[in-house]
Amino acid sequence: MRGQGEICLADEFILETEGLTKEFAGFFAVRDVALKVRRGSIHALIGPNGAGKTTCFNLLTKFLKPSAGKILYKGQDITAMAPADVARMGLVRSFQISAVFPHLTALENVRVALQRQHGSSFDFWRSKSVLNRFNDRARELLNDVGLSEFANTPAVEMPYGRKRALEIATTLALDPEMMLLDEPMAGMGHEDIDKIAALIKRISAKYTILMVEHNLSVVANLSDIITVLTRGQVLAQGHYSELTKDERVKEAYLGAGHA
Amino acid sequence: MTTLTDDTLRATPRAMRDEMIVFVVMALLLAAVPFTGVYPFFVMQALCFALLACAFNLLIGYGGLLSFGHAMFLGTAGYCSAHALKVWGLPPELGILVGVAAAFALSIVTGYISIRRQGIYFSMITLALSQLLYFIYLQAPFTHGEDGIQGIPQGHMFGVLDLSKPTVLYYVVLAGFLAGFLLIFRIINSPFGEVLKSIRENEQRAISLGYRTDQYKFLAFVLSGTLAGFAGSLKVFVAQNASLTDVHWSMSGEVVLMTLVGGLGTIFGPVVGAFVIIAMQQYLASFGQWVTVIQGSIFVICVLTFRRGVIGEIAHYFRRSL
Amino acid sequence: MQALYAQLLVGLINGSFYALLSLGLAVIFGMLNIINFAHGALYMMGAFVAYFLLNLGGINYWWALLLAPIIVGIFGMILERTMLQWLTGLDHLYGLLLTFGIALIVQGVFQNYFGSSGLPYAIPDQLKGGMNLGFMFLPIYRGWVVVFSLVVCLATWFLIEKTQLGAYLRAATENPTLVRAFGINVPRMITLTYGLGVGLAALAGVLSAPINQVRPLMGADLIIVVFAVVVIGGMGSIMGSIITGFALGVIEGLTKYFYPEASNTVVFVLMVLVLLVKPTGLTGRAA
Amino acid sequence: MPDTAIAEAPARTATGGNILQVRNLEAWYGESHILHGINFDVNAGEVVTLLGRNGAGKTTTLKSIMGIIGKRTGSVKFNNQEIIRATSDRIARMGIAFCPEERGIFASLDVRENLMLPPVVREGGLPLEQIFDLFPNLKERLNSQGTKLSGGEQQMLAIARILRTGASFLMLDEPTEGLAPVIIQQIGHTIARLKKEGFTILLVEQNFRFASTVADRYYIVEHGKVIDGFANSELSANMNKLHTYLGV
Amino acid sequence: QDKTVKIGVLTDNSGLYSDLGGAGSTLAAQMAIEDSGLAAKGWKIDLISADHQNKPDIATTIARQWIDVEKVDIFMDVLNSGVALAVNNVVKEKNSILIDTGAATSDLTNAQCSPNTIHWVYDTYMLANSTGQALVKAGGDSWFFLTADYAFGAALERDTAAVVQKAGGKVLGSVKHPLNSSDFSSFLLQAQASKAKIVGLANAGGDTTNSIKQAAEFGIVAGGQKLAGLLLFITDVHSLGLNVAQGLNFTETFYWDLNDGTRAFSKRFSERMKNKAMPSMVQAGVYSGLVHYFKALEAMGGNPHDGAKAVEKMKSMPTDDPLFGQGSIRVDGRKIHPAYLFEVKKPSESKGPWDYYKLVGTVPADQAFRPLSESVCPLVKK
Ligand SMILES: Nc1ncnc2c1ncn2[C@@H]1O[C@H](COP(=O)(O)OP(=O)(O)OP(=O)(O)O)[C@@H](O)[C@H]1O
Ligand SMILES: Nc1ncnc2c1ncn2[C@@H]1O[C@H](COP(=O)(O)OP(=O)(O)OP(=O)(O)O)[C@@H](O)[C@H]1O
Ligand SMILES: CC(C)C[C@H](N)C(=O)O
Ligand SMILES: [Mg+2]
Ligand SMILES: [Mg+2]
Repeated sequence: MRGQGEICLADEFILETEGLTKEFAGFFAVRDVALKVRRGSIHALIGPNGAGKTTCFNLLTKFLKPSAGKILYKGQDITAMAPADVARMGLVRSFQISAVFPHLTALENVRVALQRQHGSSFDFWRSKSVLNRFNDRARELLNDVGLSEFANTPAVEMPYGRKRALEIATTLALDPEMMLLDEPMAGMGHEDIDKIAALIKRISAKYTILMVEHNLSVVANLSDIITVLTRGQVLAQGHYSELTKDERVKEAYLGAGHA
Repeated sequence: MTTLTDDTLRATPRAMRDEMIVFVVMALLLAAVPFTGVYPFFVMQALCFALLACAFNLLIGYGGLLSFGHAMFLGTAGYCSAHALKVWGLPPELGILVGVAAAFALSIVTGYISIRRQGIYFSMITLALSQLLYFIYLQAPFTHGEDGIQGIPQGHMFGVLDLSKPTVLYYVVLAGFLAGFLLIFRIINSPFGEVLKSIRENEQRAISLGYRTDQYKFLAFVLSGTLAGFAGSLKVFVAQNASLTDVHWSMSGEVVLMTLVGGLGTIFGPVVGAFVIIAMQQYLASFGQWVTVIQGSIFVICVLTFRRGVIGEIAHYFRRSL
Repeated sequence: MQALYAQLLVGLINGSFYALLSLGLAVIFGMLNIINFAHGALYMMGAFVAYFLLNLGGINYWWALLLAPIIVGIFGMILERTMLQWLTGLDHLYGLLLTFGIALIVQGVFQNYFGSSGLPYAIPDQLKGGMNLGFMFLPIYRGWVVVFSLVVCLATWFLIEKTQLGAYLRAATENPTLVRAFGINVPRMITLTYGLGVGLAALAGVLSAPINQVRPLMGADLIIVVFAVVVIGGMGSIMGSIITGFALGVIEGLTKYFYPEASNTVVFVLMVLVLLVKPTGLTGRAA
Repeated sequence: MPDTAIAEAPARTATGGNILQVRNLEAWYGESHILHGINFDVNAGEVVTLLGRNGAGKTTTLKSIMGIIGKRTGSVKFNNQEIIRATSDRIARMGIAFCPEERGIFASLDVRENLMLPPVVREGGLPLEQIFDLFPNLKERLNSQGTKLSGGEQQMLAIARILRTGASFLMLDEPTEGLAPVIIQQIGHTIARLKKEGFTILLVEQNFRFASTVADRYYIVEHGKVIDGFANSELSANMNKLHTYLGV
Repeated sequence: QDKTVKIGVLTDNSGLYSDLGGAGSTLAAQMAIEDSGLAAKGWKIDLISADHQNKPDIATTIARQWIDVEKVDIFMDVLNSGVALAVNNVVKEKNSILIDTGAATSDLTNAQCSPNTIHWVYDTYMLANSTGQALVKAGGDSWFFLTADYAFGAALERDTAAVVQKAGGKVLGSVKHPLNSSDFSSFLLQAQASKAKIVGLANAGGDTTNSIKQAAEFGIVAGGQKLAGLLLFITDVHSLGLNVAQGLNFTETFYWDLNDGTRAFSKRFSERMKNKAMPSMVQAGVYSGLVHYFKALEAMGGNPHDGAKAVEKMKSMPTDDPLFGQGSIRVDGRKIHPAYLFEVKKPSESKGPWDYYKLVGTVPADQAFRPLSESVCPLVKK
């Protein structure tokens, strides 16, 4: 399937990188990566531990500064932007280690995200009851990720898997165009995995998703296209079925067990 | 860094109602002071510090930013108001305005420098800035160095309120305090306040949600600094002097103490804390040399036994947010 | 020009006190996460213990150099055991407040019994007198202070950064529960570490007794500057505070030469500049 | 800080004897009561897996055994010694090692120091070469700061460092989380080998597929209680149950 | 007539200056009350004391409260110039009384003089005048100043420099050091390099003792330069020890071993002090001031509770007490008495504890203080 991108129109790709490189004191965590993410697709980024997946995410969302290379988002060069501004353009991430506002309730967690978009977040002279108008939408989002009963629970008291779900709900609240999910299923129970997988599938109709995941069944079921990274470089790209046949991928990532 | 506040208590609509009730009770009690025989100057002074502590609390308790240089706003506003009143002969309301404006300007400058720093480094850069300012005030002629500006005229506010009458002064100060307090209360419970709290909780996450967190922290810093300045301007009328004490680092430390003793991140805590500390300074003064020992013991006991502060402990006991 | 050399040398001498004190503070902060406001009071106690040893027990300076840090260190460990240990896991602020309270109590008690103007402590005979260096008259005692504190600083640095014990300490700072679950008696280790930091303060106190008066408030005036040193060096960084300590002494020396009024302030100017350029101090790790 | 009063270790090769006995274990986080009476046994040389939904109390069980939960009651016997009151450093020195869920890599230590951190409690730990064979990534990154490692590398480090100590009873909390399939396979092999060498392993896993390749027995935890348990040989007969309990 | 009196001792109880005022001042006041014998004549005299922590704002708050709530009639001690000026304002506004025995600034009786205030013991003008002149006369004709960087230090330096120049000496330079420094080596090196014959210490308390001590260490005195402590108290000498302090010249208006009267008082005082210290001139001033105040009250037959009126009365009566001898209070509020130039004894000359000074000169009362002709005090009619 490589090369398909070249035939298509440039704006089919919502995100493109050229020669993206990140060096930590002589160690290349990401090296010369050219990534093209098609609008509306679920694109998986897989690879062995330490391959540079999270680093890639950090570069894309500007939490790290690239050593070299260029990032285009919706055709615009965002290489030099600040992280918050990238988020405002609709490119939003979740974290590998779960990131919630621990002492806010689930509802409030989601509301914080809703509030950003709808302004009024600098209004220090107004009562916060103006935020109540977000409650319905927030409940809806919590419901989507199966957290209805946790609406009034502080995030810190929620089980791990639920925190991941909450994080996704919060991210969705921003109504992003593209979501970067870093191991969204890590540490979840089976039921939750299925729920979240279904959720991702559902929302992918509206959003573009780039995700890192080690759970192969999830990757297999969800992703339209997969890029395999090793040692900071792209090793292969293609559909799951193709990649499982690729000896290099097997050796580097999947292991012998995967036929 | 663990959070300092008791976060098992969250603002729910019921909590807001509780807080309003307590506020009204507090306002009534304070309004009754002149009829009780309690010495009004003591209360006025405590009110000024209470406002300062509340402003400080806005930054630490809700923004997670521990400023170790809040005295600089108090002192700057104090000096500027004092100078305006005494040398330029401005009426009280304009004197206050001058002081508050100075604190506002100062908080913009210092906020711009310090806000990008995290945790303990933020504290330290605010401390360093306030020490620089201390040095400037020590050297600048208009502050009269160690002697301070003394004998400041109180004047007539709006041309009618004679501030040299203790009762009139008392109500003016009380009104100022209540206004400042309500503003802070509102800020905490505003959309802005919500964002601030979430930044305190997890700044990285807030950034990833698209918040330019520096701007929010900056606004919180400026609001806090300006309100602290307002406290400083009011204090000029009460103390009728402006001195280096108000810009010294130990004053910044005292504010931290007041807030902690009362209860960090509680709305009424700083007020109670300010009253406790000021009362301690006043009434322990007659214990002679043992003052510092007694004061020290109180801090030790506070930290070891009721760390949430007076109000924090009460709130925790009743499982209410106060 | 000669005067300038002299100022630099004198600066270095003061720097050794900053270095020793901030070193102890950095050890305590780095390992226990406590901002030890009582450091100044403990430094003062070191000097007083030396004074008592001499005047009540007839024990000379050299023994005091060994005994005072041990005695004050034990006092510190008692403090840690009875009070500070209850604060593990809480915000810095509580430790700061508690130690501030302790400092007030200790200073208050000493002031009650010994007044505030201070007691004399003589320079030991072996170190009396001075050398003419050409550009200045260097009291031998001051030269001794520089050399001795340099040695102590480097030894401490080695202990903490280069030994397994140091690794335990650093790890325990971050996650004491887990380190304990690896089989290390963390509470005891922490107590000993606090004792070490406090002992360093007391050592500085003994060193300074012959130079400064033995005064109850001798530490109170110093503590805030020493804090600044620790911050500039990068909170908790051992080497950072040693280098900054000595460097600050020299810079102060220069300031005293060119603009003496600002000599108490220059450290804060430095702090603002350093924090603006390097947000976590010269060698610090993220807060 | 050597603590000499250490209980005599079980002979590493002796399998079969009951090594850990948990009875009526209850535990609290502050006010909230999490474990409501956990009962189970582990025999020497076994791999036992705790399964259960998110929040069932698996991690809490391990932590309670390790002595790092503030309030706990009941009985935990290790080699017939009661350890419910013991402090965690004593427990560790009796030969129990713990690899926490959140990994617990130290930011202020480099990878080498992290690896060397846990003190050796007795002879017989894996030598460094073997550890590097298992986790080649670590060898490469030895001088990086601990928390600069990628998520998976941190997980490797967390496992690696307790293999060194010679503790013969390992508690691993979701060791495969965030690891690439190749590495998971390797860990599977490692566990098998450790078992052969006489280690006893108490495992908490969400990844049932992985657990089924290594475990001898399973216990199911729900709402702070062990509600069921069976051996690997009875697995197929119990698939239904597993489905209702865990949705596998 | 009302015969109740309340005395407030407002002092530094915990800080830098607590040895020379502090608890000793309170004791001195207590002794004055006991010695007055007024209780037997039906007077009821109360005494309270407080710590102003050297902070003008704390002091004014306490002062207001004392006047408004505690009904304090008279403030004693109030050392520290900044505090004194602030309290001076309050006392004037509320028509109370201040007898200041500790603050140095001569402004209290000059630009800031008040009908409610008496400055009892010493001031910067007098120190400069007496010590400065004496040293120049003794051949110390070139000076270098070490000055505490605040109003008090600056005033002391300015006044001393003027005296030195008037007497034909030269000022070669000066260096300002921050208040409460612990290290003076750099400043001393500069003083050394200046080659001035006299190094004038325009500072007080710990600053002075530390500079003296370190001067010895750096061989300043051994190198032939002489130190002049412009404001030194006996407690400072005590803490320095005679070894270091010997040979210093300075001015005080009271010394315990001056005559029978001072010795008798000081012995009684010292016995009641916790650390057996002899009284400083500040503490002695508290006693002396109160003695005179009580005389005025008796003369008025009761307490008018009117500060200006009582001060008026005090000014009209000559003063006489065993500690400061005979004297008077000028219209500007300046208490007039002789000043004594002392030199610190060598250890070999000292006969016992607290035997520290030998008298080397006396400035007569009429020459010791700023002449009224130079005064800008509005109370002085010209
Ligand atoms: N700040 C940093 N400094 C030095 N090295 C780093 C830093 N961040 C990451 N690395 C290194 O870069 C490599 C890539 O890390 P990254 O976190 O991107 O891996 P990953 O693909 O996300 O792996 P995993 O699946 O385990 O999460 C790793 O070897 C890691 O040690
Ligand atoms: N620090 C804590 N304070 C309060 N409650 C907690 C804390 N940690 C965990 N809990 C609660 O204890 C319960 C059991 O948690 P535990 O971590 O043992 O679950 P688990 O079975 O390990 O789940 P997972 O598979 O998600 O790791 C959960 O309901 C959780 O919310
Ligand atoms: C020594 C002190 C009692 C005088 C003080 N330095 C003052 O400012 O007046
Ligand atoms: Mg990763
Ligand atoms: Mg768990």
